[in-house]
Amino acid sequence: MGSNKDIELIKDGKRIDGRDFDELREIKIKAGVLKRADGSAYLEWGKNKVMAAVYGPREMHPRHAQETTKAVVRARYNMAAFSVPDRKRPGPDRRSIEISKLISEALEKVVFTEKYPRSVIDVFVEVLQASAGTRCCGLTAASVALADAGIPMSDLVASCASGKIEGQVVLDLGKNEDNYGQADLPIGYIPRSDELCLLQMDGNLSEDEYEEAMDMSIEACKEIYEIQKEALREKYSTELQAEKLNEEEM
Amino acid sequence: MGSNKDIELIKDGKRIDGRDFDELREIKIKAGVLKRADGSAYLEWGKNKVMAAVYGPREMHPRHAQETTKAVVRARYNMAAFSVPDRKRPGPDRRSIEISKLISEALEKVVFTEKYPRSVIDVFVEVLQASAGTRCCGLTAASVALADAGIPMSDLVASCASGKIEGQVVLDLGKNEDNYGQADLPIGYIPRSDELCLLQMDGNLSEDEYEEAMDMSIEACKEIYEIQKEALREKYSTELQAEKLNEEEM
Amino acid sequence: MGSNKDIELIKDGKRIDGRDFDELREIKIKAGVLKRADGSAYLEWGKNKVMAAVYGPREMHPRHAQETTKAVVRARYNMAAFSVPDRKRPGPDRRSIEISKLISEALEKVVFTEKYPRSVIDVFVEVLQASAGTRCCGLTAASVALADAGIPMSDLVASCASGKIEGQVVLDLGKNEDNYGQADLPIGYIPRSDELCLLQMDGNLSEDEYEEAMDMSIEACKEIYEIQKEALREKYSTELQAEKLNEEEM
Amino acid sequence: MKEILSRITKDYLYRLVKEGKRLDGRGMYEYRDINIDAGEIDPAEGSARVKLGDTDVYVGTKMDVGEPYPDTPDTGVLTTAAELIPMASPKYESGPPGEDATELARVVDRGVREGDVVDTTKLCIEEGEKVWILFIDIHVLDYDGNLFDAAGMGIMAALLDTMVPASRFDEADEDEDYPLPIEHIVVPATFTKIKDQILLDSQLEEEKIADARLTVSLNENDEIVAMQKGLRGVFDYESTKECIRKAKDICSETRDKVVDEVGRENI
Amino acid sequence: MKEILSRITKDYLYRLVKEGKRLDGRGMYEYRDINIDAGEIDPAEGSARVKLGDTDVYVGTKMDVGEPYPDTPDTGVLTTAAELIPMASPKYESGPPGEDATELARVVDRGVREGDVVDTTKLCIEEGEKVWILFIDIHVLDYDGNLFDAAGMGIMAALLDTMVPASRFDEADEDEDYPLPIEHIVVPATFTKIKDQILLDSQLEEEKIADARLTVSLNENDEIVAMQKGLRGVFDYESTKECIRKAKDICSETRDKVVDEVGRENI
Amino acid sequence: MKEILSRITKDYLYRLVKEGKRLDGRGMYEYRDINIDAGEIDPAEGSARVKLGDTDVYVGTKMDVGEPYPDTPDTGVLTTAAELIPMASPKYESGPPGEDATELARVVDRGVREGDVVDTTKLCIEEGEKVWILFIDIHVLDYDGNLFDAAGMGIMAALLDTMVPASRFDEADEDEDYPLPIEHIVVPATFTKIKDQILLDSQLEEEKIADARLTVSLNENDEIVAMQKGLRGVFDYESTKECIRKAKDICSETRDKVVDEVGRENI
Repeated sequence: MGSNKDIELIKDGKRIDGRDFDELREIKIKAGVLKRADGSAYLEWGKNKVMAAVYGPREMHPRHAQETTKAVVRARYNMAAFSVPDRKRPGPDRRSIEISKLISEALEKVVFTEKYPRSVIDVFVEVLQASAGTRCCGLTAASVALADAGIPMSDLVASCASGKIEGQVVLDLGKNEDNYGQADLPIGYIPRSDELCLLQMDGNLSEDEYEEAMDMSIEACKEIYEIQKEALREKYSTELQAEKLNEEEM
Repeated sequence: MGSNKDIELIKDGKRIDGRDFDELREIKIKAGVLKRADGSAYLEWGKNKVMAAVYGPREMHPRHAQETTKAVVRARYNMAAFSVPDRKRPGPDRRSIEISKLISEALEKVVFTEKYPRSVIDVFVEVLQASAGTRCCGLTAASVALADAGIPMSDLVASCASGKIEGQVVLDLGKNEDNYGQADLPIGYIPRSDELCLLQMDGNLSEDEYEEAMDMSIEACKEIYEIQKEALREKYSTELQAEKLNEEEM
Repeated sequence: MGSNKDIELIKDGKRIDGRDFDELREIKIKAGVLKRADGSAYLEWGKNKVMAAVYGPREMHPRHAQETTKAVVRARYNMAAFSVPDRKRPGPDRRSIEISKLISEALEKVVFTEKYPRSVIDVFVEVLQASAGTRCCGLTAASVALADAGIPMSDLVASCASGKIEGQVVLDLGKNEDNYGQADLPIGYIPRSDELCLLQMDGNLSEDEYEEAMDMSIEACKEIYEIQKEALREKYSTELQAEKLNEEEM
Repeated sequence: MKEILSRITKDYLYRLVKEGKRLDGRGMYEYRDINIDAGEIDPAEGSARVKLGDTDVYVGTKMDVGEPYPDTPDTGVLTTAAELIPMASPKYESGPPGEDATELARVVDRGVREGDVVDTTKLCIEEGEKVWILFIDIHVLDYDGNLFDAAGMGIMAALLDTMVPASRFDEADEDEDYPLPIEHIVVPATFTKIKDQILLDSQLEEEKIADARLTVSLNENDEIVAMQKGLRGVFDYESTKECIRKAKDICSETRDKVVDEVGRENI
Repeated sequence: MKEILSRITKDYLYRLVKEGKRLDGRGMYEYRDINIDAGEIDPAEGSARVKLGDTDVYVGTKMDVGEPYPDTPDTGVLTTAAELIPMASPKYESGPPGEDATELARVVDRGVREGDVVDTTKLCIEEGEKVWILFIDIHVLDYDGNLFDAAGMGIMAALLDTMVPASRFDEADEDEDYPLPIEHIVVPATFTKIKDQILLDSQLEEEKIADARLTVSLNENDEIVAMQKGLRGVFDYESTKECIRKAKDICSETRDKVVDEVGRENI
Repeated sequence: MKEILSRITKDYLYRLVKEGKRLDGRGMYEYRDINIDAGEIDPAEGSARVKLGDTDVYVGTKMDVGEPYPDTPDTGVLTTAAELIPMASPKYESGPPGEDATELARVVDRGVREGDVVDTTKLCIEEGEKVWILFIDIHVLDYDGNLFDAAGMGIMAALLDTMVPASRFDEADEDEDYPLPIEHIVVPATFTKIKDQILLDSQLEEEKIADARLTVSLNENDEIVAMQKGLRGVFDYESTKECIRKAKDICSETRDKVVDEVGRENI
């Protein structure tokens, strides 16, 4: 909610990019796109382009950060220097430190960490092109990458934001809506258990608006969940086909 | 001494704050003020407000800094960002690195470090409000905090500075005297053994002036020593009273 | 290669400092000049003044950088703050990180590293006065320092650069030639095996010019090799003399 | 580094919580003793010390004159930093702020920023050239749980206590310093979830066994201006609604405490 | 940290190389599949993604207006940085660029700088006062060998793709942004020496057993503009000549690929 | 990291000291050979190399034009840095200055600053706008004890050797550079206490068993301008007086040595 300039964000009951109030931007996810990583996922969400990769479970360094009874999920969210209009200086800033912490915390709940004591599961989120909502992109892609890495999980985490523009609660803020809107409410949602593993809000919401926004976000997360599962199915079917082809060739 | 501007520091045989040449600013010390720390002391000295805390003896990290035959006394002197007129940027600067080293060295002499090989005794000095003489405040408060932590010691260290303003040797420079004076001579003094465990000087002193200043400082340290002991006595008597009350209630 | 300003670098078939195209600046090397280091060499090359020192083989810290089958040669190239016209800020910059890496790699080839598993051989190069070609100075001095430290080596490394000014290939660029020339080609050369252990080029060279420059550099390295050996001989003869004197005194 | 409790202590604490009880006998939605002292630090433009039980936090503000951000040429700049100094807890280490300090600073900063607490447009001196820079520094001396609320109250009190040092920067005649322009009073309420029980203002031992944390910051109109879920556990949607409902009364009381202490009503 | 192969894999690789064969059946001087996509990143002034087999590198350019260096008051400033992020390889760690990333950035930077790829004199806006600053950022997502060539091609493509954002900085009217002035097309060819065999574009496994590396950057006139020997092994003089000769044909082909992809001929 | 001596060496050293003897036969208040070479470093504005026995220290000065501090608009800026590079001792490590280097720099800096060695008011070019910045860099190449005195003499010699580079900064015509305005000649004398014995200029082995260190800096009028007690031991008051008395003769001699070497009398 950067600024309060008077920018028209709603016209004729539609948003400036033509979306309905409860409409997501287009989301595409592809699992298993990197060779070196143990698991990976590439996501495009509106104009966002985000890569997530997973390494592990592997030995935790430094040792004093090991936990004796479980694995630690350690996410690192990073923006490429060229991902934003004003060049982002390389290295972590306070914003990315906080987001990395939140993504780590949101993912740990769905991973069966107790299977891998003293280990770390590293999750890397690289934002290649940023256009509002990158933490939701990162969390959504990261849970696909975890599954792609074969990490045992109770469920995927789906993530998305809703917010308020010109007094209207809307889903999945676009870039201008984020810059000139009145509230932003990103969540991370675990569909099977109906729980919130990420929840932030800033701006200005009444109690009623909060509920309207949350209802919208939770519905959207269920949609996103389907896209995540589809990405994983496609990856496996490709692999199966590849295996079949191999067998036929033999 | 910071600057040579012509500022009147002595008027009618008195200093600008009304003190005599050999008069200390008011000093108040309270021992045992923090819950988490093993020992602590809060000190007000003129307009200075300083907190000291002690943790340990505890295991020394990193290991290669351990000493096999004794504990290391490791002091960290730090100024809060808001403790000075121009905001102090967080983190150690060269001045605080040097003061931390000097306080560590000054305290180690009175601690029976040989009782705790491979350990560290951490001493933290936080300056909340600074007004000339903070290193003396820190060292004075720190030795009370060490005693409050129950660390075996041969004596307390009392610390204070003398200096020169308008050619006159005076005790315990105030802020303007520090900024516009001609010399500053802080010492750390161990009353029982009559030894100097901290000694710095900068400015300009003749041999005679050095002796005049030192005589003043050593006398003042003896006064401060009484205030330190009183603070510890008060702490213990409060504790004793509390214990008595407990017993009566039972 | 810094700038393209029109500065006359060749006049009447000679270079601005009076040298022929294939002429080195004067080089002086003295081995064994520091007390603390295990080996050392001081080199003056034209207006360059460079000190090299060697410590080791000694235990490698941090441990995870140890190699189980051999010693690591770890060079650190550093410029003193006052070694250049515009004060150099202390600490490694990208240029010195790269040069340190190249010197490490160039030296490792001639050291019998397999004799000292898990060890490190530290090589420190300090540039006290810089005047074009400091990496060649550093590498040349460092291999003398290694020999002075008694490290077993298959050969010394000799290093020098050639380049192009005003379309003419010349040896050992001086400061202005470096600033206003068209190409710079530093090499590290192992005389006995006739191999290149350092090779960099930047600027603009045709294939023919490359060969002309390399021929020049290799010849020059053979000259430098003799100066290196002479420096070591002188050190040893001085030591022998000293020993003899000692014996006579006894 | 998470602090560790013995098995026995943990079991005892879980049992207490299950019975709806707390270590110190408080109610589930009751604060420990709150002590706020504003204006104790002379060199600061504004300051407040907050004691929440044994948790002890200083907040100080400093102001400087500087350039505005290019995209907001007519508004002052606000920046919040937190230091979890090793004095405050055996688990804190020296060095640059870690992720805990960063989260603390950013969460309470958002309460102030998104809650429009300070009218930053009034901190413009010369559009595009000169604005006031407001530094808020949180200094934790004793950490006994719930830093978020202690820091949040402290910031609000310190801001109310802040005088813009216009005369020191030659932007006004002497004695023409004026109070920082405040638009809204925002305070946080931080809830902790232990198993299925939710409680306010957890003290250290309770924090150590907590599954999840939820901070809700409200302004004087009961509008939500910032929220943050923390820790590795989850909340269900219903519980978050319940926390918001509870927060209304809770924040109303702490808002009054803050305003009373500073004694500044004309905001 | 050098990555380690098992004894058996190593021996197998050495045997292959000795027989003049490669793991994936390529010829000694043959590239893996090269895929270059320019212009994929909107916020960048120019961008390119290069896939060299499974090696995956993004290069983006950003431009800003700033002051020139005092000794070159009439030329723009060019700066190259590389990040070997831990996503790309299990051996990379978070933190400031290490010596590998620094060497990579500096070698490809020299190709651009010493090869006069960009006409930096045209990046002067006001002599001694205002020039364009060009940032080139190399972001490696997947490291499967030969980063030097992937980054080198990526930079060349990204530079050809770059539009100077004159209108955004009020240095021109809207829609008057113009292509970055390019003088030369420079690409590197990186050779690896394993025992006595020299090969182009080594993939990761080959790199792991490599003795030495030689990068040769040529421009469209077959002039050498930058060279760098890497790793702890050596080259003999004759081999370096051979590499330069081979590089002429190789670079000619990759130059064409880069220019074709970007579709910009008027340089 | 303190360097460690074997028990036997220690005992031997203690015995020597007790008998009033030193390893190299010197008297208790006698320096090792002092060699000062000024002006050896061309790019520096001034420089000096000091060898104190085998201790080998370079000091160089550089000057730049910059802004004064707001509270001293009419005086130049002086800044001293020391690097204890790992070349000089097996115990030094690469990286930013540690507490030893910081103490060294600050103690000798205070000698210069508090002793009014440089007339910084003459380093003002334009009040409040432009002043000379003087950088003093201490570079230790070989550490064999007593860095304080080596660095202190080196700084004094380097300052006397310094020419203000006015022409390079277009603040004067060519050849109108002038000597740095020097007001006082200050040198330190550093005493070491081993058990009850006090000695001057301890070499490394003596430093290793030292209890305490006392540096006294005097000017040409025998005025004390800086003092510093170091290490974890103590001094009694009487000993400090004795050190000051001894320092008068000692500093007088080293002052002469410094001034003679630089050959500049017109200070």
